[in-house]
Amino acid sequence: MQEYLIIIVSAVLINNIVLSQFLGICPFLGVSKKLSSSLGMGGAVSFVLVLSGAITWVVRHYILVPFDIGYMQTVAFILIIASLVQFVEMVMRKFTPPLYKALGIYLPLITTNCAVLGVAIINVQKDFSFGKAMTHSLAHSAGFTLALVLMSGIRERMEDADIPESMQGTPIALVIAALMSISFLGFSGLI
Amino acid sequence: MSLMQEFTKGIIKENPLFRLVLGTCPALAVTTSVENGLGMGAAFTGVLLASNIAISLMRSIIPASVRIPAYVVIIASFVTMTDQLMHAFTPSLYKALGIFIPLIVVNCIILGRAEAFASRNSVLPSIMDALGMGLGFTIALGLVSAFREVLGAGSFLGIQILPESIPAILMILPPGGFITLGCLLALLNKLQKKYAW
Amino acid sequence: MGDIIKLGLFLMMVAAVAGLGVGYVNIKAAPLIEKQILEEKIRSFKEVYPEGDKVENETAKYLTAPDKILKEVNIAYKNGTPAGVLYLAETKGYAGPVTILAGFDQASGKITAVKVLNQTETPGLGAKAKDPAFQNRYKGKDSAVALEVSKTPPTKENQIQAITASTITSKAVTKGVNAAREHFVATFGATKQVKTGTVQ
Amino acid sequence: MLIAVISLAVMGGLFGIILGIAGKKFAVEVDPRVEELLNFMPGANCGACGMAGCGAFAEAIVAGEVNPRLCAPGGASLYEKIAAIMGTDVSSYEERKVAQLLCQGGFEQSKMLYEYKGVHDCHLALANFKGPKACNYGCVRMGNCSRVCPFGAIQMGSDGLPVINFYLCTGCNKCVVECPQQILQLVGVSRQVHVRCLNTDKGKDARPICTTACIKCKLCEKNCPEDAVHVVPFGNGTVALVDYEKCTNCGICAAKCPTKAIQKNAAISEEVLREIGIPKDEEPGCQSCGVCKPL
Repeated sequence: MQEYLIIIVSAVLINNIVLSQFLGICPFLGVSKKLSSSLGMGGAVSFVLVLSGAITWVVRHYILVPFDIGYMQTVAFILIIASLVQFVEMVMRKFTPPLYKALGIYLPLITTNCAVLGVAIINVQKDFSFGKAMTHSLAHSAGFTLALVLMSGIRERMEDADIPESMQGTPIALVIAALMSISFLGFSGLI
Repeated sequence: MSLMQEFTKGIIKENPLFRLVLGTCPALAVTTSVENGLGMGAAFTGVLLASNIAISLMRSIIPASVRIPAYVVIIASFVTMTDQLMHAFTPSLYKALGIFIPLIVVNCIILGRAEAFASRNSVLPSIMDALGMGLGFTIALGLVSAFREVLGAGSFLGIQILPESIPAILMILPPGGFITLGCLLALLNKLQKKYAW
Repeated sequence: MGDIIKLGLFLMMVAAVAGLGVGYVNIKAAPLIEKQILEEKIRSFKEVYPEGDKVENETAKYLTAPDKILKEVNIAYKNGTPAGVLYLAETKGYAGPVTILAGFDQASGKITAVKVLNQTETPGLGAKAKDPAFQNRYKGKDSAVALEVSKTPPTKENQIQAITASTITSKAVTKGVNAAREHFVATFGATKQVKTGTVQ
Repeated sequence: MLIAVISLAVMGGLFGIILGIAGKKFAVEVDPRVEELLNFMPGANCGACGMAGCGAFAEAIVAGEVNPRLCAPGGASLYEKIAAIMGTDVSSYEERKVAQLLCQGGFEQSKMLYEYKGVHDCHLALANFKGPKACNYGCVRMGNCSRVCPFGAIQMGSDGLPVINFYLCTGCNKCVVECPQQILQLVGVSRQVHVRCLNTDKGKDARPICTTACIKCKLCEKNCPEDAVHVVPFGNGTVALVDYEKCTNCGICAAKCPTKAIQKNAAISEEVLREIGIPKDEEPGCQSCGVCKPL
C-alpha cells in the first residue's frame, strides 16, 4: 500500500505531468481560459488517460512483450490513444453536446496530448504492475486536472488585471505557469 | 499561394512555436542546450516532411471518419523509424533527447499540419509547407535554447562563455523554459505591433 | 454495414503498412543498436578498470539473491587470471535512481575507479556527480573500511567530500559504492589473504 | 517481423470496426452543408465575422442566421461558393459594413477655442463649451473610439483624428455607439465617397472655423450625374449627405467640392482582405456586438 501512496504523491505533486515534465502543455495553455472548459478538459483527458493506461498495459503485456516486438510500442500505443479519443469525441458529441462545443478544437488535440502518451511510456519504463500502472495513470490525470484548474483560476482573475499590451494572452499564461512550476519544484524533495 | 509563400509563411508569419503556439511540449523541455534544440528541430523536420508527403499522397483515399487514427499511425511509424536510425547512428544526440523522440508523434504541429494542410493540398505545396514549418520550428527552438543555455549554463553550444559562478540554474529547470518562451512571445508581440499594423 | 467493414479494412491496411515499414527499419537498425550498447558498456568498463582486457558478466555466479542495490557483478580478466571486480549498483538519489559502476582491484583490494552511468538529478547540482572531479574522490580508497560522506574537506582516510548543496546525491553514490565494497570484501576479500603469495 | 505486421494490422482493423460501429450508433445528424462550407473557409478562426471560429460561422450560415459577407478574409470567391452551396445568390447578401469617420478637422484644419488640459475623454471634453474645437460638430480627438474597439482597428492618427483600419474593422458598432458626436457611421465596405463633415451651421459660419467644413454651396448636388448627393436638413441646420444606394463612386462631387469636404477613398483590395486571415494570438472572443444577429 505504501508504494501506491508514493506513486500517487510523486505523480500529483513531485513530477507533475505538466509543470515539471512538460507534457501536455498545448491544451494546458489553450483551454485554461475558463474554469468550466478546463474542468471539462480535465475530465476528458483523465478518462482517456486512465483508459489508455489500461489498454496500453494489456497490449504491451500480452502482445508486445511475448512476441518481442517492443519497437512497435510507440505505433501501437498511439493507435490505441487516437482511436480512444475518436471514440470519446463521438460519445461526447452524442451525449454532452454543450461540453463538446465548449472543448471544440481541443478535443481532437487530446490525441496529440503528450501527457497521454507520456504516461503510457512512463508506465512501461517503470515496468509497473497493472494495479500500479492504473494508480499512476489516475494520479497523473489528477495532477493534470489540478494544474489545469489552478491555472484557469488564476487566468480568470487575469482578465481584469491590467497587463502590458504585448504580454496579454499566451505570454502571461506562460509566466504564470513558470511561477506555478517553481512552487511545484518545492515538492521535489518530499520523498 | 505560390510555393515560395508556402515555405516562407512557416518561418515568420505562421511560425509554429511563436505564432500558433503549438509544439510547446518538446520546445520547453528539450531546449536546455542549443545542440539538443537543433537536434530536435532536425529530427522534427525530417518526420514532418515524410508524414506530409505520405498524407498528401493518400489524402483522397482516407475515409473521413478514421482520418485522425490513420494520420497518427503514419506519423508514428515515421517517428519510430527516425528513433531507430538516431539510436543507431547518432547515439549521443539520441541519449540527450531521450523520451522526447517518441513524443514527436504527439507533437501538435505535425498532426495540425497534416489535418489543416497536407490533407487538403497536393504533394508539392505540402513539401514546401513541411520545410517551412520545420525550419521555423528549428529556428524557434534554437532561439529558446540559446537563451536558456547562455543564461542557465553560461555556455553556448558547449563553449563556456559566462564564468562558472554567474549562471542562473533556474533557466535550465522547467520554470526557465516557461519564462523564456513567455518573454520571447511578448517580445515578438511588441515587435509585431511596432512594424506591421 | 458495408462501410464499417471498409473503415476496418482501411485502418488495418494502414497499420499493416506501418508495421511493415517499422519492422524493416528495425531489422536494419537492431544489430547496430546492439553494437552501440555493447560498445558503451565496454567503454565504461575500460574507464573503470583500465588494465582488464576481457570482462565477463558473472552476476549469476556471485549474486545468489537479487540484491536491492547491486545489479551486476562483472569480473575483469588480465591475460586469463581474474584481476578486477566491477559492480553495477543502483541507489535512490534526490530526484530518481542513480546507477554507478564501481571497480575493485582484487590484488590491492582498493577501489580502482567509480563512474556514474546515468542519473536524473537536478542539472547543475546533483548532476555534478558525473563530473570526474567527484568520481575521482573514490579512487584508491581501501575496500576494507566503510566510506562516509562529509560536508567539510575529509579529515579521516575513509571520508568522501560531498558535492556542494547536493549531499543526498553524494550519499546515494557512496551507499552504492559501500554496498559493492561489502560484497567485494565478503566474496573476494578472503582470496586476498589466502592467495597473497601468487597474486602479488 | 511478421508478427509485428499481423498484430498491428489486427489492432488497426479492430479499432477501425469499433469506430465504424460507434460512428453509426452515435451518429448525430449534422447538416452535410456545414462540412462542405468548412472546406472553403480560410480556416484562420480570426473572429472577423464576430463568430468563435469558422466552424461556428459555417453552422450559422447553414442556419441562415448570419450574413456570409461578414467573412472578410474569405473575399468574393468564398461568397460565390456559399451562394452555390446554400442555393441563394450573392447579391442577396448585405454588404459588410465598416466604420467611417465623417470629420477631417485635424490640428491644422480646425480652429481651437482653448487648450484642453482635462481628462482625456470625449464625453468630458464636450462637457465644457462643446469641446476645445471651434466646430461644435466635429471629432474632439480624445480617442474613446480607439480604446473601445475590441479588434484594435482604430488608432489615433498624427493629426489627432482616429484612423480606422478597414481590414480589422468588423462593423461591430461599438465605436459608433461610444462616439458622443455621432460622427462615426457604419458604411458598406465598397463605398468610397463620403461627405466627411457634419457641420450644420450656415456656410459663412462654418468656413472661418474649419478649412474642410461643408459650406452648403450645393456644387456637389448640381454636378452629381446620379443625383446621389444632396444638401438636406440635418439636426438644426443643413449639410451635404451622400445617398449610398445611388452613389456609383464616380468621385465628380469630390473633385468639384471647394473645401474638399467630400472625399473619395481608395477601394479596399480583395488580397489585403485575405491577408487579414492571419490567426490572432488571442481571439477577442464574444464582444456581444450583435453582428451575428441579423442586422
